Amino acid sequence: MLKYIARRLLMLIPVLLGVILLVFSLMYITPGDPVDSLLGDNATPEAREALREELGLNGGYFERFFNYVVRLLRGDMGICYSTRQNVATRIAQTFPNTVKLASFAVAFAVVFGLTFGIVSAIRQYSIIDNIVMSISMIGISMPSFWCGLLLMLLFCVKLKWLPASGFDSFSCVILPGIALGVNSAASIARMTRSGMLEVIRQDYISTARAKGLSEFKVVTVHALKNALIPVITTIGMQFGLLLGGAVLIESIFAIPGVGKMMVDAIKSRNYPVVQGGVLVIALSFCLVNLVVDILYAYVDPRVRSQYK
Amino acid sequence: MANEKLLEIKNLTVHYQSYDATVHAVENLNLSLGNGETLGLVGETGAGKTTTVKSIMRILPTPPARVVSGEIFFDGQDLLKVSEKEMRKIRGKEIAMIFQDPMTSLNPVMTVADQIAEVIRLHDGGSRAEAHKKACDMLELVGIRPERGSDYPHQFSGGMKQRVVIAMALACNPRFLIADEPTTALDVTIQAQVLELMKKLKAQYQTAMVMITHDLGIVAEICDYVAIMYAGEVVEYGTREHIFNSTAHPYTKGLFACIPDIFTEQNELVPINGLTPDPTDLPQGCRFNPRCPYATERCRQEHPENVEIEPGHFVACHLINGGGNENA
Amino acid sequence: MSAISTKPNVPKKHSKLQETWRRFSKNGRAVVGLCIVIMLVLCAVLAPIISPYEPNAQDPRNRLQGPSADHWFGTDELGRDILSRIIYGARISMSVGLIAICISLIGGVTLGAIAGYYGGTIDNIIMRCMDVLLSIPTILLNISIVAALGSGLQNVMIAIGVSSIPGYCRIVRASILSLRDQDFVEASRAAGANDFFLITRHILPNCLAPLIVQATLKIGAAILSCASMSFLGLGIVPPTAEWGSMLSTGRDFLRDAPHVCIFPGLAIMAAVFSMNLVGDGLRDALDPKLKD
Amino acid sequence: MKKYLAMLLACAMIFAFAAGCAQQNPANSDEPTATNAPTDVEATPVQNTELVTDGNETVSDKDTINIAVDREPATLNPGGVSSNVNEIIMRNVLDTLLKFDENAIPQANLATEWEAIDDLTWQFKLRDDVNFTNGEHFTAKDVVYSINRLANTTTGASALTYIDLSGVEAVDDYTVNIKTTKPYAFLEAQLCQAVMCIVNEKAITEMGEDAHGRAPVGTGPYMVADWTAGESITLERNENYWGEPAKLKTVVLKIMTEGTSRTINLETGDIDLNCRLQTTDIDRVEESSDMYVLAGAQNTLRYICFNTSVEPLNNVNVRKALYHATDTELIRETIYGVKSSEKANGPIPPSFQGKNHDLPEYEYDPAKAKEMLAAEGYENGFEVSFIYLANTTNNMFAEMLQSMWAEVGVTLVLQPTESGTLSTMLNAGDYEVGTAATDMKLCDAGEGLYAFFHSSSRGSSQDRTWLNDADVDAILDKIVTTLDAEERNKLVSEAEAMIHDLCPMIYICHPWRVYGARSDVRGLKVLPYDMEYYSKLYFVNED
Repeated sequence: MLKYIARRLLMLIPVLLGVILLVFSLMYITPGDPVDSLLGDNATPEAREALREELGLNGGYFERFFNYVVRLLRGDMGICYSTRQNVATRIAQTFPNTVKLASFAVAFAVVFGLTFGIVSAIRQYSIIDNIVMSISMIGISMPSFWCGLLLMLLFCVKLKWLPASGFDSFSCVILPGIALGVNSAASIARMTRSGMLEVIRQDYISTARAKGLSEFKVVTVHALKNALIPVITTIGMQFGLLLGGAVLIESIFAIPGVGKMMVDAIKSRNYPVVQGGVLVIALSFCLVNLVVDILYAYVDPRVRSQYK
Repeated sequence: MANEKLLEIKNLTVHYQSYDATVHAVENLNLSLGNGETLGLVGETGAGKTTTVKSIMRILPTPPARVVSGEIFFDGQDLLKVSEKEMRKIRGKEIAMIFQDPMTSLNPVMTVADQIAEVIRLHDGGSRAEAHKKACDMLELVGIRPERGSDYPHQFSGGMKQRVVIAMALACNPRFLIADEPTTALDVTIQAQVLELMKKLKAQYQTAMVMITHDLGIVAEICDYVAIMYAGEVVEYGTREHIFNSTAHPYTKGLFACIPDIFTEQNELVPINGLTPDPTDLPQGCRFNPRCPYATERCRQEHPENVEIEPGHFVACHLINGGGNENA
Repeated sequence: MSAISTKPNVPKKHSKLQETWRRFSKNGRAVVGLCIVIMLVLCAVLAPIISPYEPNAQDPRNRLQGPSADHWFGTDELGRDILSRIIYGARISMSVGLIAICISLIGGVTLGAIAGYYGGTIDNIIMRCMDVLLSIPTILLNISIVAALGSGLQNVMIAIGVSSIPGYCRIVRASILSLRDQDFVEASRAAGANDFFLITRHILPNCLAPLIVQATLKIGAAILSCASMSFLGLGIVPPTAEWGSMLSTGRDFLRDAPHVCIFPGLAIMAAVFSMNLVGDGLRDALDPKLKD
Repeated sequence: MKKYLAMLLACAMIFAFAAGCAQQNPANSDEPTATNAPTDVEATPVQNTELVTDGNETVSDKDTINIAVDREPATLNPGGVSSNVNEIIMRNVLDTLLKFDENAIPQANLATEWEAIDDLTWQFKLRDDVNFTNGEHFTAKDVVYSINRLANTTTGASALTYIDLSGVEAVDDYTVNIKTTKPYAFLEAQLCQAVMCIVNEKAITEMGEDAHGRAPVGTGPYMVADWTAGESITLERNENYWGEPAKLKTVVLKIMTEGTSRTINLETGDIDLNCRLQTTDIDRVEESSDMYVLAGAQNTLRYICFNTSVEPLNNVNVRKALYHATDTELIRETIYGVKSSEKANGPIPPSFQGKNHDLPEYEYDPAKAKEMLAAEGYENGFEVSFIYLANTTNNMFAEMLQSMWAEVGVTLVLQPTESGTLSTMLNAGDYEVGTAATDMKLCDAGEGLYAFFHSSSRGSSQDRTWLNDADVDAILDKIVTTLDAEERNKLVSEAEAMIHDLCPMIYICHPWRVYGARSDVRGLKVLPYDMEYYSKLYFVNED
């Protein structure tokens, strides 16, 4: 198993390098110059030149890319143009918020997704199954930002139960988490349902029934364990998608997360923050996928024996 | 009490209600079985064999399947009237079942010992360790090294998996075992080992058994009584000797004609022409008449009754009841 | 267990279409989806005729009015009629959806075909590039591309098109790998067919079904990405009526005039919803075993 | 059949929910529109910069106030990237030598008296009883260090354009000389700027720039106790403050970028003071009994600027025609709100000295505009691009302008741009029509006009019109060098008239700063420049 993990980690390197190259080039060809947005008021040309030098904006593409990568290897992601803090601390401040938001959303999605999926699989072709499937279809197509706005309208503006912005207390995470989690809950529900339907038809389920197990036990112990295996991969993928979706939800609920920081950084041409942010997000995305694959092997004995 | 029937099925009728048609899977079937006896249930696919045994265990998939009428007395108790909770106590304890395809009848994500221990703990109680130990004993009984108990199903061959299924079925030494074509999915050599094992265990535990098969060789080797099913009905019932030596019903004869006989020089087997009837609209009168070489007008009109042509040997065919069996 | 037919189902085009339509029309949900899609396309095409007002006609005096008799969906922050803007918005969304899909189909299929067919280092390089694209969340990728190329309709289309190339590339590569060493491919290669002919004539038709399904589902996703980008203020340049930007401007008036936000959101959802329904319907109709 | 039923049921639920929200809304709020029914536009809006009370209130012992600000400062070091929130906090934590009073006249602060000993050098006498929060004693050395330090900060260097660093020296512990490169009438105003706050060398060297930026050591009434990124900044009272001690012990500045949530938190009482009440919520706050609104003019001006160096905008008649084609009052009323802005005519805010109050008005008259354009040979109009910072208000602003100018045949191509690119294009003059809201920081009309319209300031971030007119330059040069205020003001109003005739800009309005406050908050006074004295705030008991 360790050999497999090592190999997967090694394969990460080229991908991350590719990510850095792609984002660096995109930022390089972006018009507009961050110095201007910084030196707003009547900056003299020399001050402008001095700042360009300090931020390392002179020099050709390869030169800048080369010393960016060299500094990166030493763990220095460069400094954020506006606050002059180094990017690592900026990300360290904001990344936990996005992770908190994404994990709440995943938890919400898994809990609701699984329950709805299982219920509609057991009660197939009943009215409940149809309603759940229609709602999950709507859930998938509902834009997360619009859903966020509706929730904010209902719970913050009209009913004033939950705070509309900020991120200090737990109650601030609920609404954005749900808004972010709706899409994933819907797709997990559909995935669980088709997984369960697939499993319930298997012979070992009738064996289990023939053993005299109660319907509840048959479903929870035997059917669910087998149906969950494909669902784990979707949960892993959902976590990755959530990192992307968080960008929108954070800008609605004004959550100081990586997504919002990235959008502002792209707008104000804050290159190091963009590059650092995308790198961290891509890295966590790949790590989550790796964890999911390992989990997959752990849960499914057939796969585990291949890796032993 | 000795010849008191352990199992008695009285004109059982089961239909499958699909979207636009009803499938008459089983039509008022009558069967009975004594303690320790083995009944062979023979018939082509779609004759309703699996539906019958599943209705005994009451694990028919309820939305489409429906038991229209009939009673199933087991040990004097009508299983169809019993509450679900009560039924669960019987399943696995009193009646056990072995399924056809060993490849898929074991849960792939649970160790073999756990799956056996599960049924033991369910019915005989005891701690987890005791159940586990008993499960290993069962594995040893069926010829599998106990330490392999912690392996997963995918690490066993087809034959070994069937042994595990048998071990699981007999874990709570049930009084009645249903085997739904246990060896069809196995190749011949493994088949012989598994049958040998079942015969040994049957003798050791005095378990009554219903063996579903379409392989007459197995019937000859292991069954005391034989019931020939066709299109949801028992057309001929009798002891092994009756069926093999004094075959009466044309369909049974047709079945035997399909097997190459080692002693006679035959260059061509005589197949029964045609296919089993469409269960949604069964033919009038005797169900076999479209394919029966001796079908008369009466066969096409009137449904034949079950007649005891000799003690313990019943046949449902006008030919036999009406005229003599000159062209048997 | 039905024997897996080695004979490829290279069908007569005609009957396959009919058969697909027969199975598709039996599926109730898919038909509902198709009706909504047709309605949206009609909206887009006949916008000038059916929209009650000029989309950019401003009337600041009575702005932010709730839904009323003469303005069914009410008016927005500059007094423009929301219903007409949604109808015109359909044009943007539909065209973005379709053209972005074409870009990603062309890109994805060619890359997938090359990677799948030739394998070896090319395959490795292409797949690593796809991994790179896939490991960056699509929304961030789209934003960076638009920031680099500048906002505006056709840059948005390019961004969405490029960022969904990996999806198609993987499907085509997977089906090519499975078909490449099938007998009929060997046979036609033996008959002297060159690679291009082989790929276009034999291999691609066989992975048509998953591609069509993925395309319909992805149109919905493209509409959603376009809306999200203009929601962040990076997509379509005002004053063109686009659902995402309407939703974003409506945000400031959420309290007093929620209808400014609600109706564009509903329009986005309806479009994506119907596309998903059609996609699901097609998947069941085209190839039942594709049901994930 | 069941499938259809379930589908329709689900859709119906969603529509019902959506319609419910839309319907329910008009019912409960009495007027459907955000800003109330359009009052007759001409009525001059009434400014209420301070709450007048009947005086017999008892001071409550509540000692913490929650204030909502609309953005998070990047750093609190003088010379860092600045926004108005930065400057407000800096002025409450650090001190400058001089300080503006209510009508923007520099008054004593850390410096007690000062005088120009010759036309290039000023001498300041400093207070001798001031200490920094880290215990260091405040001396002239700190003044010299603070000014020299600005030379190598991101935005500080530009504040030293007129200061000759070699001439900044400490005569003794409590007197300091500051020399200017040429006679400069606005040094006093410059020393009131937040960038000129006095910091302590020992503190900065020990803590390092970054750490100091997040918890500056100063001499002000408050000091930064805690700063949680993205959430809040907490200020504690500086117990040994040299001046009148602050009334409240703790001030919590909560960062809320969304206008709607600032108002909601004000209503629920989570915050006591909302420093940026959005225009759409003014009526709601005014009507409720437990909140009140304060609004006052600022030194900011919202305008549309022509790049006078570009075809066809270099033709003054074309510019005048476009001014006539713009209904500035409708824009002001729709976007900036009648109750939170004031009509503008001319670049100088009305409260400033030297403002010329009888400038001719370019009234809204599309027919006249069309005529003038035809006279200039543009009868079928022309196309011109409009560049602005991309946000929802500006989008609305741009779309209104576009439809107004379309009526006179001028096609306006909208170019919403990000802050990064916008400054580059504006500074490089690579635009035709633009919009911005710059403010006259030094609160002195003369300096403002110089920075806006003098040909030498082209390319700077203040000059948006690229005006290049000899006699305008001449009068502006004279203004900057005349030290006598009286004469300077006369020149200023004369210059404003001359510039107004060249019509380089369309003046939309002077946006006001609008505050929403809980009914028990007292001591808030709206000042014409970005300055809030938290030390004066206190609570009263409500009977």
